[in-house]
Amino acid sequence: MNGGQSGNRLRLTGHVLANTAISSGLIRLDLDLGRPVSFAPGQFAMLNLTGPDSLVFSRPFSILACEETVVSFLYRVVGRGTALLARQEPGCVVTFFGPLGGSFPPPPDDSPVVILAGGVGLPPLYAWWRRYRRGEDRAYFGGRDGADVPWSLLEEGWRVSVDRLTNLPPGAEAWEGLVVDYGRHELTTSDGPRLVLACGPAPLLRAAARWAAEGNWPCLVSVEERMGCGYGVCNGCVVPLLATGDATDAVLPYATCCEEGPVFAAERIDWDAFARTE
Amino acid sequence: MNGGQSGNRLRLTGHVLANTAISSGLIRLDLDLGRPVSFAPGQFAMLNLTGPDSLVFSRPFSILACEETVVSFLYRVVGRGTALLARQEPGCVVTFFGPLGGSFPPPPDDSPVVILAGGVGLPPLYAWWRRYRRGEDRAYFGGRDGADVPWSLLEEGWRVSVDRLTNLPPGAEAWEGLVVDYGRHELTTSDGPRLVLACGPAPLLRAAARWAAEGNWPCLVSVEERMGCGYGVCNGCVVPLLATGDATDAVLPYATCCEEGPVFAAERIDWDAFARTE
Amino acid sequence: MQLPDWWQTDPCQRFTLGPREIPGRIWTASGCFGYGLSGHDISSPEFASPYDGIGAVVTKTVTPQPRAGNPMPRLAELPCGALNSIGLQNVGIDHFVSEVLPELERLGVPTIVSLAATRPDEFGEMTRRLHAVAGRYDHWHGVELNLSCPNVAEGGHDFGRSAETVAACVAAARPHLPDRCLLAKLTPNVGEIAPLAHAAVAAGADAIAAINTVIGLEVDLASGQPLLPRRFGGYSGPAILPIALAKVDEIVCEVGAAVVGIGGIATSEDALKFFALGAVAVQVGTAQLRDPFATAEIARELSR
Amino acid sequence: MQLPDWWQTDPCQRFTLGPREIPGRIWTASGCFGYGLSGHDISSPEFASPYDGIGAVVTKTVTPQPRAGNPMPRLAELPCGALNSIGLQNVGIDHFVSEVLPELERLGVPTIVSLAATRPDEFGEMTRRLHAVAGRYDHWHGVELNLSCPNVAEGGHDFGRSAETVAACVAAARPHLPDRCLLAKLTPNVGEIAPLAHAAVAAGADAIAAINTVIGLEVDLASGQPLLPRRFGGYSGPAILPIALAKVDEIVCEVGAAVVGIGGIATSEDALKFFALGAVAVQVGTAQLRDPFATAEIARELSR
Ligand SMILES: Cc1cc2nc3c(=O)[nH]c(=O)nc-3n(C[C@H](O)[C@H](O)[C@H](O)COP(=O)(O)OP(=O)(O)OC[C@H]3O[C@@H](n4cnc5c(N)ncnc54)[C@H](O)[C@@H]3O)c2cc1C
Ligand SMILES: Cc1cc2nc3c(=O)[nH]c(=O)nc-3n(C[C@H](O)[C@H](O)[C@H](O)COP(=O)(O)OP(=O)(O)OC[C@H]3O[C@@H](n4cnc5c(N)ncnc54)[C@H](O)[C@@H]3O)c2cc1C
Ligand SMILES: Cc1cc2nc3c(=O)[nH]c(=O)nc-3n(C[C@H](O)[C@H](O)[C@H](O)COP(=O)(O)O)c2cc1C
Ligand SMILES: Cc1cc2nc3c(=O)[nH]c(=O)nc-3n(C[C@H](O)[C@H](O)[C@H](O)COP(=O)(O)O)c2cc1C
Ligand code: FES
Ligand code: FES
Repeated sequence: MNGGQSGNRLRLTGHVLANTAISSGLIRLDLDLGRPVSFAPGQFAMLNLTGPDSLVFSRPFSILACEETVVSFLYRVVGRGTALLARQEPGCVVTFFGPLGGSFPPPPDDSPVVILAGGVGLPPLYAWWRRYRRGEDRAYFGGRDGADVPWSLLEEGWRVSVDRLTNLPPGAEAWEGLVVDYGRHELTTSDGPRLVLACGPAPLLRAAARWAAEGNWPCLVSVEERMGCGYGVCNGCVVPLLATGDATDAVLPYATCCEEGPVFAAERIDWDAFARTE
Repeated sequence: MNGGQSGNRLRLTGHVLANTAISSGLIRLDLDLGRPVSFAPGQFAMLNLTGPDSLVFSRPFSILACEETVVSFLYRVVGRGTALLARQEPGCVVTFFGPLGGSFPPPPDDSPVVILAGGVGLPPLYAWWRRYRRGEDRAYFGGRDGADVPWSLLEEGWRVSVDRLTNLPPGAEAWEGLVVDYGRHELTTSDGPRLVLACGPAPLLRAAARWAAEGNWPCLVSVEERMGCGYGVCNGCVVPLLATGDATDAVLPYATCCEEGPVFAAERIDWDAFARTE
Repeated sequence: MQLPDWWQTDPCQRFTLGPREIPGRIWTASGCFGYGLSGHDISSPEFASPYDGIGAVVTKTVTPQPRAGNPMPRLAELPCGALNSIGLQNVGIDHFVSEVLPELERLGVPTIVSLAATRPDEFGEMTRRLHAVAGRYDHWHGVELNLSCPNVAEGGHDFGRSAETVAACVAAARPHLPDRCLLAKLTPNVGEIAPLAHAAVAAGADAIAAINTVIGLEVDLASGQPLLPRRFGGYSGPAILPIALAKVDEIVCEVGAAVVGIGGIATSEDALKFFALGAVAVQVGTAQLRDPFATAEIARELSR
Repeated sequence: MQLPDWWQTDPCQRFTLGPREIPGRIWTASGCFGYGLSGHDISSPEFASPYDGIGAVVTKTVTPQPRAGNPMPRLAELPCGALNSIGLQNVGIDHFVSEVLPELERLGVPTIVSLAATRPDEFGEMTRRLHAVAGRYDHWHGVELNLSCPNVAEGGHDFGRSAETVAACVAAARPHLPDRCLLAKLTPNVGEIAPLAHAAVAAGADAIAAINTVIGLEVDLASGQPLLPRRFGGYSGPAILPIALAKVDEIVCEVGAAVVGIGGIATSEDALKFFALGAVAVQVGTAQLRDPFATAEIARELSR
């Protein structure tokens, strides 16, 4: 929907180069795909294991970076699939299918961008920041505490907030509170329009959407839904949209997260129907 | 049926001490059970893995030896379960349930014993030989070729036959042909009664039974059947018996391999009905 | 495991099922713990015996006459379950009443006797036989009518697929069980299980046991032929858990009957899913084959 | 894999099904490859496209009117399979005929159109619509009547459980498909599938597609509630393979109809098991979701 496909979707076999924790809760996976791959910030890939560990459904993960043949991800262990993934050692095979879905667009000429990333919502916005950041843009990251923050990724001007102001490494700075509140604390909606880009847990997205709406700012959010396929064929990942009056929308109020998303204009989403297990 | 339970059946958690090939096709597994276990030659245990590798049914393996808290097995990789087992490294957990089933009896006073063991049929008879062997008893082992034979286990007077007289280690001796033919070649049925004990693939058991019958020798065989439980509760492992005229037998011509077997008098088995995938 | 807040039951306490108190809610399933006699010489570091915490043992199904069962192979392991085609091998009701039941009593095994037959009156006759000796047996708590075995030619699974037959069998047994509970074990191999459950309850069953195995088939690739001699077998184990949960939910929601949940239980989490849907007890089958302490372990883990 | 001796078919060669030649025997299953349009920008080192070697794409089921489908969550992954409750979300026959079918033709996708409805005459009407434009579509090979979706309130799975309804739907569609093949996709959630298959064939179906998903339920342990909003869903994936094999065997043995086997196929071995039982073709569902090249890979591995 935003951005659109950047080139072909590829189904490749990757070999783990590194799969190591870069904070107390976040693991960085570097996969060598054997050939260069390009992506747009916000796109994701479906990953799976092979042999007896292979999962019935592949798992979606946003792309953090691509350097030559190596694609990187950042993830947290939350269930069976991510637990198995965390056990893969260098040399292990991980299947890769991507890049998939739409992306966060390049910055508009006329207004600064505010980035709000929470936890594993970092990859799309990290990639955007590295590629597009301008002087007037702002990037906020929210973590659980100082140990949870992947400081090594947040060097270039990121502002960090944490739920609990503990375990901060020496010299590191962080604001205590929610990431949206940090933004709200620093930026007033009366200073003119800003484009808000948000990715993270559903409460963060809702809060970002609400804040943007207050100032009448445009806001794009990247949402997460359970996925069966990742390439638009199962309709398992739909996001409820508000009717636009347009004929097709009226009967099909759902958009696929994997193909039409994962990036949506916040005002198009039916936040009431968007019930996620949070 | 023969021998009977030696003590209680125990469900224990074992830790792999060693799990290494001792011939081209045979792997020896040493499991530390954390407490001493005793067994009678011919008894077996049900083994299984834990966690995601755990198999729907545990797998039966004859006990090769028990020394203090360590129980040993000898196995060949034939399918999914044995392939997974072969991948367990020292320290891995393997569940043990045993000793189960009956056993080969101690030697009779009045006649010599002939042992016929084929491939992974070795453990029961290796254990018997170590425990009971007398001067007049004979033990024959049959392997595929010189590399397949677990020479280190066969030092004390075993005679070895191989299907193909290749890959023989220096100094090792073997007869070319089937193990029953080796016995037949050396021992004549006219020399008086002998007790034949056989364990191995079904064709070996059939041939042993036929040879013993020629000389009117008693013959005990240890048979293999697919098992669901190993402790007599599922009736999945039955061996077809010939009717004895006894009322119960007439209606239930099957005996459980796991509880009433695995050792049976050869003449009780209905060899025609005993159809195994060989 | 961390028990969820909604779970406040102690499954190892007595509970009432029809006219009877049953010692607990975690049972072994029919055909997966023999007649209940095979566990007494088995021990482990954690349990004195496999019977620890078990509310009842449902015996291997017993028929009016002894049955030899089906030819081998009778089992096929599959990636997420198993197929069996045992064919109700059993000693018959005479031998069961004269030899097995006294032994179960002597050993104090809480027992539910599973019965199968090809005509309703045979169920009446078998329960009458049990009733005649009931006074001697304190540990015999009831009968489960197996109206659902897929592995026998006559009767068996076609048999239990009509509501009339289910009702007739239950009605034949009920009068002989004045103070014992009566369960009807139903087949999942039907379009709707609720009408069968309704018929069973209307005819006097105290509870529905659901499910028996699902019809399945495995092919031996080398030969291209079915692996089991009778082609199909009964599918059990983890793979059927979601199917069993759906059937139990159907019965609870549409009939409101007491249900004993069976199918695919291998862990205490699996068992809890049945309780969440309203089951009053559960039975462990295939997992009990793999490990004689499977049921005992679930009972312990679910204890509050 | 090492192909067994009995397998001498090339599954990527044309074969005759009713009045039509179909490009091959390894198909994608309805609902698991969208409308068949989503694969053209996908590639891999081994395959130019996911369509390589695929005999036909069975489209997502299309209904007389567009359908929004069910609320989220619509999927639950299980240890050996998945539950889905998509609820036949689709664009409706009008949009399908005007927008999707021309695109499928332009891209040369061998297509079987899956249709569902709540009344037999609607099947007649939808096939009539297709027939009216048939001359333009060389790659449109036939229709699969989805008489078996468990995830819609009206029609759907109860609908396809009576032989009369199955016959009426097939009979309504047949006249409009003089030179296209007609499949009836049946539900496994019945006691016997053979009578339904018999009814379909007697009414003019060229083949039976079996099976659709099995009714299943998953419980969310924390809340103690079913995970899917409609409680149950359709169970698919490896766990249902033995069930599907049994149903296909029942149809082949008892009806002798041509069967397209579906259910749990993830590998070429799985597909071969259906062919061993006599299936003329197979469809890959859940595995195609996991990997867009799953079907292509099976077709390649089974090629002689
Ligand atoms: C577009 C997209 C991008 C994502 N990017 C990242 C990322 O960069 N880093 C990261 O750590 N996580 C990311 N996620 C979430 C990630 O997909 C889940 O954490 C993961 O699927 C959990 O799998 P599991 O087997 O460990 O969890 P389980 O809970 O065992 O999974 C059960 C099922 O639920 C699904 N599921 C569970 N949680 C989620 C979730 N939050 N979103 C979608 N499906 C879920 C699983 O895929 C699986 O099908 C992303 C999700 C989406 C949709
Ligand atoms: C009493 C007894 C003692 C045994 N002792 C030994 C031993 O000491 N060493 C050894 O290597 N093997 C022994 N076996 C055979 C061993 O149990 C099988 O090789 C093993 O079960 C194969 O498992 P799998 O998963 O690798 O094979 P798969 O073919 O994948 O197994 C599929 C199913 O078939 C069963 N099965 C396959 N082959 C056999 C077989 N030959 N016997 C019984 N069930 C089988 C498996 O248990 C499993 O349930 C013994 C069998 C029995 C009955
Ligand atoms: C080997 C075996 C034998 C069985 N025998 C019987 C039986 O005799 N009577 C019966 O009612 N059910 C029998 N069953 C079915 C089980 O009691 C149970 O209903 C079914 O296996 C599903 O539970 P599970 O998935 O926990 O095994 C048998 C199951 C197995 C695996
Ligand atoms: C996400 C999903 C959507 C499905 N949608 C349909 C459908 O629209 N029409 C239909 O006939 N079958 C549908 N099915 C059923 C499949 O076509 C197939 O019959 C079933 O999944 C069993 O095959 P499998 O185990 O290979 O998935 C769907 C299955 C899944 C998993
Ligand atoms: S995950 Fe299948 S359509 Fe989005
Ligand atoms: S394996 Fe269960 S009775 Fe022998």
